[in-house]
Amino acid sequence: MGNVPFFPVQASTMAPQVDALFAFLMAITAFFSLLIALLIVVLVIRYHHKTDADRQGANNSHLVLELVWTGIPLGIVMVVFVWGADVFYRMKTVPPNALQIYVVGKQWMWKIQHPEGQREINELHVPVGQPIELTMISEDVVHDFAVPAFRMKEDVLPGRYTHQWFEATKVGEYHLFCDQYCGTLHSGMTGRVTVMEPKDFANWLAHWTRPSGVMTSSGAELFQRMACATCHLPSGAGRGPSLTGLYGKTVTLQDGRTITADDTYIRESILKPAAKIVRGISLSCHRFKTSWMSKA
Amino acid sequence: MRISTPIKTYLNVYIGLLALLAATVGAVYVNLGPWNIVITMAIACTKAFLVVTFFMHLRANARAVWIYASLGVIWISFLIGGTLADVLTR
Amino acid sequence: MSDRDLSHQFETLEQQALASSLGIWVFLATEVLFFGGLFLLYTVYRIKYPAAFMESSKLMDIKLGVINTAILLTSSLTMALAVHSAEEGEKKQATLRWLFLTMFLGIVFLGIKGIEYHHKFVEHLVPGPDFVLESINQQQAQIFFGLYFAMTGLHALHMIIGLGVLSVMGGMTWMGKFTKAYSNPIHVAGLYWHFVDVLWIFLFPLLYLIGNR
Amino acid sequence: MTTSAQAKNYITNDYHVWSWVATRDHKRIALMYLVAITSFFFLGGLAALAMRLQLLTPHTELVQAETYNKLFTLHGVTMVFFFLIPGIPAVLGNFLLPLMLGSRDLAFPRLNLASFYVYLLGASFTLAAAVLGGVDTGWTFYTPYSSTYSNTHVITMGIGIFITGFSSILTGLNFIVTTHTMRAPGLTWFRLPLFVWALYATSLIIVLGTPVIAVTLLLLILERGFHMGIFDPALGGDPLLFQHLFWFYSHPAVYIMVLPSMGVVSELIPCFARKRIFGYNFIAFSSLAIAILGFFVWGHHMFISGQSLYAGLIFSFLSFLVAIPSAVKVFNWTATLYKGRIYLRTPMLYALGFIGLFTIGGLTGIMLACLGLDAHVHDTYFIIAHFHYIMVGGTIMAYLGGIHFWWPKISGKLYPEFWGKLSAMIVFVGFNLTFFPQFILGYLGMPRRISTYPPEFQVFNVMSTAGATILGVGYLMPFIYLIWSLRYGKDAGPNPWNATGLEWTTASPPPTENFAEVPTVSEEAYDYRSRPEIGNV
Repeated sequence: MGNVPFFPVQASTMAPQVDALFAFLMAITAFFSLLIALLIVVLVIRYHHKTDADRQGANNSHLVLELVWTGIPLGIVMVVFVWGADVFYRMKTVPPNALQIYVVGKQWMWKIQHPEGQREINELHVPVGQPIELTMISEDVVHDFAVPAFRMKEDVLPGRYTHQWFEATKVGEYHLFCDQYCGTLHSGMTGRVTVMEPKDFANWLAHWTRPSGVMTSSGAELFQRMACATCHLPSGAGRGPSLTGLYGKTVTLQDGRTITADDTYIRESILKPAAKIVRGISLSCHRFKTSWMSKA
Repeated sequence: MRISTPIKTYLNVYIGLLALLAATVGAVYVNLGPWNIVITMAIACTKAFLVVTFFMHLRANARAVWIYASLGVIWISFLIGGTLADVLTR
Repeated sequence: MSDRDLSHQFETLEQQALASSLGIWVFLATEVLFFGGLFLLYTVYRIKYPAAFMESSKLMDIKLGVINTAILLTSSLTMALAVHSAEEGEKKQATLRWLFLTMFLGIVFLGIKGIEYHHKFVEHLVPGPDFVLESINQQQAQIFFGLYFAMTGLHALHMIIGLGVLSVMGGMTWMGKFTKAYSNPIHVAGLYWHFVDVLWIFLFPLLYLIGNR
Repeated sequence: MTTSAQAKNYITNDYHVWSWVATRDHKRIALMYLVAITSFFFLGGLAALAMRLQLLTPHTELVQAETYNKLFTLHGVTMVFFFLIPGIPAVLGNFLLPLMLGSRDLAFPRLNLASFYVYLLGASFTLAAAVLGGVDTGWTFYTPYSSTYSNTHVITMGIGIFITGFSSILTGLNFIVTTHTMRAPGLTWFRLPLFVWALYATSLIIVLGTPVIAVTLLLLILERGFHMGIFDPALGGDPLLFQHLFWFYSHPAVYIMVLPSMGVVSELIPCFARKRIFGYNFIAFSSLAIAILGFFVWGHHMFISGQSLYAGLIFSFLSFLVAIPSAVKVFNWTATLYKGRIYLRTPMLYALGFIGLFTIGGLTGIMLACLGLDAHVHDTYFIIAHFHYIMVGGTIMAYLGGIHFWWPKISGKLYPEFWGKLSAMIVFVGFNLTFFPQFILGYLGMPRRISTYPPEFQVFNVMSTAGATILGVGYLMPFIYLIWSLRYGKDAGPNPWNATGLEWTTASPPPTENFAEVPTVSEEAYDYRSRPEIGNV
């Protein structure tokens, strides 16, 4: 029974932070559970009806005592709240130098694509010591990309991108689970995250047999092939708005609202061009009725 | 709770309700920008107030009745408020 | 105090009257929250898709909407008068007259609602595979119409239940159950009917009046 | 006349079938609920046992993945909607509320009967869905899986739960009105037994929360039927709105399950410590505080669901607040033991077990309210362990404690004390063996709702399955000896525990009208010390 784990491996920068929080909460839980258990045992023994303990002068209420045992837990949970929120905030704040990797969840597999075009299924190879941002979307139902060794998880939603990031600290292979129930073979929607030394990772990338094209250049190729470029001229003089440098900017819509051109907005505009039309553009792009992107 | 209201009060309230209906429909044909929805909902609340006060006699009831009558509305605001806290800040 | 009006579990008629008032108001609070879920969805999608909601709202038949609102407000008046008549111990014919008028107005309301539903059906505005709307973003408009049918459909269901309740009240009035001392059932039925009216008071502007015409 | 009218009780009053089917007596309705709810408890328990057997090894082929998914859905739906939520209120609450208030019945006896038949109607839809082939969405029915992708009987089961919701609403409404209007003369709010306070707070949640789940399931059914798009992102909808609506009810529903059990414990402890409960007002108001605060915290089920960070912060903060009134109760119960005269009878063993397990359940709940930690353990066995500590360790312990405590009142018979104590201890041991290893599994990262798992998780799963077997035995024992006691048990007499409370002033089993004349109350609740005539257990 030597290899039965009691505690998960710490393999990311977040893992020790989550575990520290856990240790603190475990201490509190153990302390109060044992305190209550001990009190019950001691009081039951001492005041068992067969003993002749002194039972005079028992109070029915005690305001100070009530305030104390309202106040102390309140103080403790406020500490826990602030600490937990701080850790969570760090989990949600992606470092600027993070490497982008794209995840598509579908019943019942994980499809992963690296920026240089390498694709994997139910496998994720990453270099150690490098922050990685996962941009995730689902093709069907809600999934959840969870790697316990990294102490991270986030639901993968259909119709909207969600993100999470990690920085692996330990070379090795780790479980990847789908943590949100997603149908018949939910149990089988598992995979493996392989953390490698940077040079091994570079090798792995280079030895990729048939890269399907760097993501940006295949995007550019599609932009030409699907004739997007005929309307969306870089100068803005075309029938469609210029898309140059659009990502991350704020655009004004027809109804006067402003919106940030993020992943979700751009994806929506490709799939459903009429959903949010930029001010000054009269017609909508009828190019794509079907969601070709999800097939890509 | 029993309360004796003169018939005349019922009729006056009814006329008031019809007048408010006319006002709210009329407002649709005037473009006031974002104020349209404010006016429309203000009129709806006034109409509801009239019905609840004069037709349903809420004010004549015991305190417990009052509390429960308001709980429904307050709880809806929790539901909508809590959800909007997420939806509006994504 | 007459014993036939007092259920065995109560001590006094006042206690019984308080119980029935509190009971119906608690029930109305649950009704408010039942519709609350729909109001939440409406609010969120109205914020998300303002243009589609305003444009879809313009496809509502405002004339029929106004007529129906007026009918329902009138039915509230007649209901109030029916309860008034029963509570004052007036002749049962007077109470019955107001009750029938209320029910008649309720049925007219449902008839007009039916006509509107029929129009929407003919115009392919019922959500589902047949939903067709070229001029507005189709999916967003479909959500509006989905909510329209869910809200007005549930409201109509409440009206139908209300008509059933009022028929029972008619029967009880006819049998002379209500006296100056005891009129709880019709009082409760009246509160329910007014509540259905109040619901419509909110549904009407939210569905018919949000787009400038 | 062979028997005098006085000797007739609510059971012997009339033996015709119709006198049960059409009864308006709250005590008979409670008994009918007891039978129905016990059936659902064993059905849900069998599903759980099948799941635990499947999980005995990493790749057992006892059932297929599809069947496993249907099993945990069946387990969740029956246990939550048909056992835990109606459990204590509809059985013990129905039986005891009028007795504790000194009234002849609930305010609306016919509604009470209606609520039972509505429950049966909903139950038959749910069972039909299970028999026709089952549902594989989990009891949470998340969209778009439930609305678009699942090809099981979601609509039928949705209708079943929708209908059952109205049964709860009718019960809650009845309890609220009864508590407001039917208290005996002198029985002021602060003389009420704390079980009544707990039932009142529970009813408040039922009345304000249940309609929201009803409309949510209705919309799910419409969405599945017509594809309106309200919850389906492929049609422009937002699946998170379903989760918001679902948890707006289903989180407070946890308090529907646990508040009444806190009420039961607040009755048991003073009786078997022969002492007025410590901090009556704080326990009473903490019930209301839990009922109200419980509505502000639903978003903690959605920390990693794609909910905004801002909403996560708000919901986390509010979730911590709801922990406080629960902690206050635990401290007050413990303090009640101080200087008591303690009798370790079966109900007391259950009550003390409840405090211990509820404390662990509550404290692990704090871990889940904590954003940074929840991001790791959410949707793992950690959650499973946590809520089973609350619902099984908490609610079922208190339910069994309550059933044992009031069984002499309900049946007029005493159960065998030795077997009672033994079963209480077996349940406690079996429970901890089943669910404690699941905390470890959860922190290791084992996801919930899976039928196969990596081999290194096996040891803890075997422990859990072994525990479940012991737990099953522990639950079967009371079932057997309580039925046995109906025939062979000793007569209980009106007040076998020498307890305070109006329910003990009338015969056991009580007559149909409960009290020969309306009692008048002039004492505080649990006034064991200042009334020496009460005597000992």
